[in-house]
Amino acid sequence: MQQSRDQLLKAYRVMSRIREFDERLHVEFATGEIPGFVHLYAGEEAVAAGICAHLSDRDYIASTHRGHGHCIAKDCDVTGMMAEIYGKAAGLCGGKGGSMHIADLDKGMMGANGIVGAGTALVCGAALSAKTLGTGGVAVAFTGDGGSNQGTVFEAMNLASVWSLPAIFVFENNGYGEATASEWALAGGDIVRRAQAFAMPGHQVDGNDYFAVWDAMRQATERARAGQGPSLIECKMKRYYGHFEGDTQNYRAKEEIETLRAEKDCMKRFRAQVGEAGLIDVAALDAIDAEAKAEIDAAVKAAKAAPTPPASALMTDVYASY
Amino acid sequence: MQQSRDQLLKAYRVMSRIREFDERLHVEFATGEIPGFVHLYAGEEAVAAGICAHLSDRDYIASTHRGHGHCIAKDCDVTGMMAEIYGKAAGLCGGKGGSMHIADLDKGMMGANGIVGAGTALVCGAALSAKTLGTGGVAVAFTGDGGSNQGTVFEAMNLASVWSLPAIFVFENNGYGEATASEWALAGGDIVRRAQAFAMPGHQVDGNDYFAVWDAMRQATERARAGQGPSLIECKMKRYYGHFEGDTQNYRAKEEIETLRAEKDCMKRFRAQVGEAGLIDVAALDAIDAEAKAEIDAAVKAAKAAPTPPASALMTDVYASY
Amino acid sequence: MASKSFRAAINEALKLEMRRDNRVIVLGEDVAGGRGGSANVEEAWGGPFGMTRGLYKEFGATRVLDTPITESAFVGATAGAAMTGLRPVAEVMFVDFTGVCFDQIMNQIAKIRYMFGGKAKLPLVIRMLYGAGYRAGAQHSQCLYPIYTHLPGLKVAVPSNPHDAKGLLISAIRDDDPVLFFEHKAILGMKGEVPDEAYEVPLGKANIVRAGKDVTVVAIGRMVHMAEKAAAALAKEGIDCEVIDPRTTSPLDTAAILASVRKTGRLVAVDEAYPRCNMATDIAALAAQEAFGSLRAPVRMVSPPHVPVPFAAPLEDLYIPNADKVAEAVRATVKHTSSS
Amino acid sequence: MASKSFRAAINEALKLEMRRDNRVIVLGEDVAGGRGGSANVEEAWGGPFGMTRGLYKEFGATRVLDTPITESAFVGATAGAAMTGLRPVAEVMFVDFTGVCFDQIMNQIAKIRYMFGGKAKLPLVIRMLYGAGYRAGAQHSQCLYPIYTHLPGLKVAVPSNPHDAKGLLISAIRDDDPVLFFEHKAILGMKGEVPDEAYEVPLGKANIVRAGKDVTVVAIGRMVHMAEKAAAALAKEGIDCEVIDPRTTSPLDTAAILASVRKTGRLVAVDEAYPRCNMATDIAALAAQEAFGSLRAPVRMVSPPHVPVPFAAPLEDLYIPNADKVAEAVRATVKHTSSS
Ligand SMILES: Cc1ncc(C[n+]2csc(CCOP(=O)(O)OP(=O)(O)O)c2C)c(N)n1
Ligand SMILES: Cc1ncc(C[n+]2csc(CCOP(=O)(O)OP(=O)(O)O)c2C)c(N)n1
Ligand SMILES: [Mg+2]
Ligand SMILES: [Mg+2]
Repeated sequence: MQQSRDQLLKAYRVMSRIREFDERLHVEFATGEIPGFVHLYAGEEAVAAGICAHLSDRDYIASTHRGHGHCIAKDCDVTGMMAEIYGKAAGLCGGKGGSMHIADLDKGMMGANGIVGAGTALVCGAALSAKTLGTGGVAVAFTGDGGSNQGTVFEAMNLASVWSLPAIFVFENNGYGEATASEWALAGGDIVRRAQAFAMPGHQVDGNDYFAVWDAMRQATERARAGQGPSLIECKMKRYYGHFEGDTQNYRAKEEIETLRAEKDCMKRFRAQVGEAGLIDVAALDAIDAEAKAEIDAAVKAAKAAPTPPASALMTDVYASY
Repeated sequence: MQQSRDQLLKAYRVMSRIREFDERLHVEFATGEIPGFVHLYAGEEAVAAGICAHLSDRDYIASTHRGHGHCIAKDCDVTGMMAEIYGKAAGLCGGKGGSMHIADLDKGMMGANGIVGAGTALVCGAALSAKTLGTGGVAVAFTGDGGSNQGTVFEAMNLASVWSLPAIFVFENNGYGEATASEWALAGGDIVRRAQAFAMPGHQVDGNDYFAVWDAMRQATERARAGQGPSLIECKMKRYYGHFEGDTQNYRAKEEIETLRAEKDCMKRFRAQVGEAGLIDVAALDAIDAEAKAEIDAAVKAAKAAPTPPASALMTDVYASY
Repeated sequence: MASKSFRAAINEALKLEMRRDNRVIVLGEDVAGGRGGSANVEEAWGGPFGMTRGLYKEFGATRVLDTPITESAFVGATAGAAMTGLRPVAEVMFVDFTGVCFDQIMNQIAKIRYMFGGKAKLPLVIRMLYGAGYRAGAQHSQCLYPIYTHLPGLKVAVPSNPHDAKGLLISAIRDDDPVLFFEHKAILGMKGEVPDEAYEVPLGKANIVRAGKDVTVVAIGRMVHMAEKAAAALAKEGIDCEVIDPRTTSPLDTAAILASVRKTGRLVAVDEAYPRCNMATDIAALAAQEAFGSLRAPVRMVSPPHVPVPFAAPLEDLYIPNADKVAEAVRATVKHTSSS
Repeated sequence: MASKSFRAAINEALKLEMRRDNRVIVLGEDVAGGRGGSANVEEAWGGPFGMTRGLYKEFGATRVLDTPITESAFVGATAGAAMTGLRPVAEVMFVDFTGVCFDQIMNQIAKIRYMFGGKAKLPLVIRMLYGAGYRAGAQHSQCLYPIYTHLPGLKVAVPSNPHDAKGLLISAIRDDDPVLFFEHKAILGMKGEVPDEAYEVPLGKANIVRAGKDVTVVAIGRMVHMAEKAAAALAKEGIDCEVIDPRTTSPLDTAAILASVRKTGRLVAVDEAYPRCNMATDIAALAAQEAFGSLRAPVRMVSPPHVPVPFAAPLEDLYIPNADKVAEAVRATVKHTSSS
């Protein structure tokens, strides 16, 4: 563990806020007040936290339809996120994007994305900017196991390798693309074996283990920032909820989730790891959880109370000028 | 060499006809009488011949923009091909396709293709038909080194593997995609390393060596016909002419082509191989060359003399009914 | 005859055609569902919208094929399969996702028959959800059938009700040309009378939903209901609308539309698709060229504004053409004539 | 001022803008060319059509980037790069190839700004060859700008001559929105007067190519020349055409078109794109809605038939709208009025 107490507290705070955010959304969605499609990240927090721990505002990430965790880990404002999900004017995108399109370029967050695999190409561009403009930044694409099979994703990996871009391809292999198991849809079962097809280093890690993710990402960012080109990281873990809110999940056994929560949970694991190492006392972590709860609660209340966008907003922001 | 004298004569005949066809087109194109884009296959004959030696009419191939060799090896009528290239009514596609779209489904030839990489998806479908209808057939996609990077190609390899299709992905790594070297555009340099990314066997062979191609394809077809799924074959060689007719080729040294013709030529090599083995006398091969010359000459004369399609042809063949 | 939902009508059409012809196969992401998961696949999804539920159980894995999330590969595969003896019906969940397989539709499926000089037949169907109103945002709410209508070689069906959905889908499956089949996500639960047996609603034949003498209102897909609602309201004002549902945009039943315009002398074209180069312009231009002499007022187009589909509910509601906007357009055409 | 080809005008615009602003980069297949080959890359291709020749020599490998044949990746990369500080100009050789990167254009590039609530700027250009007449067959001869005109969030330029090509491309590069830039492959060698210095031709401003009083002829891209030729022939018959080149189809200079139609009372819209939901229908519908009261004859659309582009020369020649067909349409509108 090469991380300071502050780093560890920060990492736990990120995970706690993500967990609280999405657990709360699960509850709120059931009331029918939240419009559209919502995909929850609960269970995968260690990935977003471990990856983004190495990033600052000059670095970019491109996310997926399951993007809340990435946003929070990349330091997007949760009040703005919540308002966006509720479709309010105060949302990060003025209510025009919604859960699947939350973005905040000031934070280096290039958007959740409703198109599976699409963010990988955007990331090649952000990495090209970093390289061309000499910002020292890196760009990270999150993609699911299902998304890992999309043509654009392969093309982007090849391009990043050929152009030797400071790009990192993070695959969240959470076992399913919708109802379909990754072992079935992904020839060969593993995503990591695709790294060498594009001449880049590949890491496969337990996505429930913050430290494993963190360490793979440390190597990948070092390489990228040193101008040595892209890397691939495959993180394996499972989501706690359905593909989207409303999914009956009859494609997996109920016990699967119970076992996950009981035995694999990344936050419990983190607590155990830092506890064993005697690095952080439980009270500090409990306090973080309590803060996160309060913060998300306030965000939900604010979002519910916030005004919807004015009618005039329909026509703006299509073009810079037209 | 597990091939009979007849097989070998047939293979040489295929190569000879392809060579003569495209060498003649090179001459005829310069006269300005041939419309549109023409991409010549000269130098790559051993690939088409070695691959298609294992195929019959129940098997399908999908070709590329550089498709003449594949058509001839799959037994398309050269007179109809030539007429098609000249845009005549007697062409295999009634003059509506041209060089880049020659097709003949009766011969299992699913078309040359103007879109790089597109044929791989078509091949998944033909292989699915073979599997579903139990025809015992296989389906083969030809793709270039440049095309090997296209998203669709990766998707098709994954799909073929997941569905365990009788599909074979043949990559013609002829060193260039247009003016760009495959070593540059293809991360890692080799296509064969992508096979294991999709959990299929990969073969890398010298594309100037008919026997090497033939043997790799033997393994791939055996596997496919046994219901064991797809394979990948990478053939390495170089084209003798420019990317298209008219290409100044200032991206490669003149001597490269001279050396290729002198030292690597697949037909010379074949002659040496069968000669050393004492299998076939030179006279038999010379006779085949002479026949091919006469056949192509007749095809060119016929194509030039043939009538263009009638005006009414413009509107037909869009739909079966509308 | 029973009342069935749009969703059930689609499901029934698939089942009946699969029973009738074993060359018909269904493929797409999770059309079976649960493949490789820990639960019993027979009870699984049938797609996130349940459109294909029960097919896997009845027809098994050779005829109901789950796919990886690789639209380009599996949509292209429909062409290869159709050329070689199968009659595939692919599901591309949302039409918005056809962006990733557009080449296979535009350059392969639409053109193969012509490029081959007629020597190929491509009996395939691509089913897709489309349309706004689901709070699904800019990438999950588009119409896009104008794009496919633009492309020669494709047929395009946009059913507005359960009865037509079943009959058009059966026709599409039996048709020897590629058909793009559009299902509006906001009317999947809508019910209507649907015969139990198989029947065809022909491609290219419009439905006169409501006969009238004052104004012709041509509306596409879900917009037919907006037009009907407007017509009902206008009837109370003494304005008699003829509402036409073309059912397919390619081929388009131009004869039916023109006959109506020649009769009424007025046209309002209603389309949920983006306003530029859409079906409203296509139909308005048709009338302006072919029935100009009969027109007694400017044609009117009712479409959303030239913006992506917004997420926030009040904005999306403003975006979608509704009965009020249709009625307003009709009133304008009627007023124009009276005052001129 | 010197006479320069369309090709040279494009090349010059790229050079001047790259000199002016070092955030401007050029990328695409073989835009440098010869990468990794055995010869000197400085003298290499500049693309198969030579559009970017000389750029690599002047600006080097950081600003002129060859790409693998992966349009989805590099077109998508333009969006990522534009959002983060560069001003990329991508070349997708033929517009037909945008099939393989359509999602990146339709769902990413066109929508990002709106989905982000205006918090992103996408100053990027995608240059593409388009059009028939090259004997290049169905997959290399399409127009497709109606598809991109349909999509909100994109701007679409279709220059008809070298002067406009240079000025529009400079405007496009300086513009903060994504611009799809169409270059007709059959007029790359066409010459015209082109100032040496940088200048802008504004996006959204039509060019009245020829003033006239009897009929408004609106034509797109290469079709402007067919319209001009027709106008010259018709002038001898005493028919005075006003020929309008919109220059961009999105935004479209509707004011200029409508003003002309209101003056002449007649409209012929000429478009090389497939006839359904194309620019001819878009413009015809516009006039039928907004200038109906001024129309003295049916609008007329001149487009190819609803078929893919055939290969054989005589068929392709039949396919492409030409001056004769334009003239015939004009005569029909004029005759109509006189006889009514
Ligand atoms: C191109 C495309 N195809 C299909 C979809 C529908 N879709 C949305 S999410 C999803 C599953 C994605 O699975 P995965 O990549 O594993 O991500 P996860 O949901 O597991 O996080 C699918 C099929 C889409 N959004 N885009
Ligand atoms: C999707 C797409 N992009 C670009 C092109 C233009 N193009 C035609 S052939 C070619 C090069 C192909 O190289 P390769 O695959 O190596 O085949 P080769 O020509 O060497 O046989 C390119 C870029 C195309 N036809 N389709
Ligand atoms: Mg997943
Ligand atoms: Mg090559």
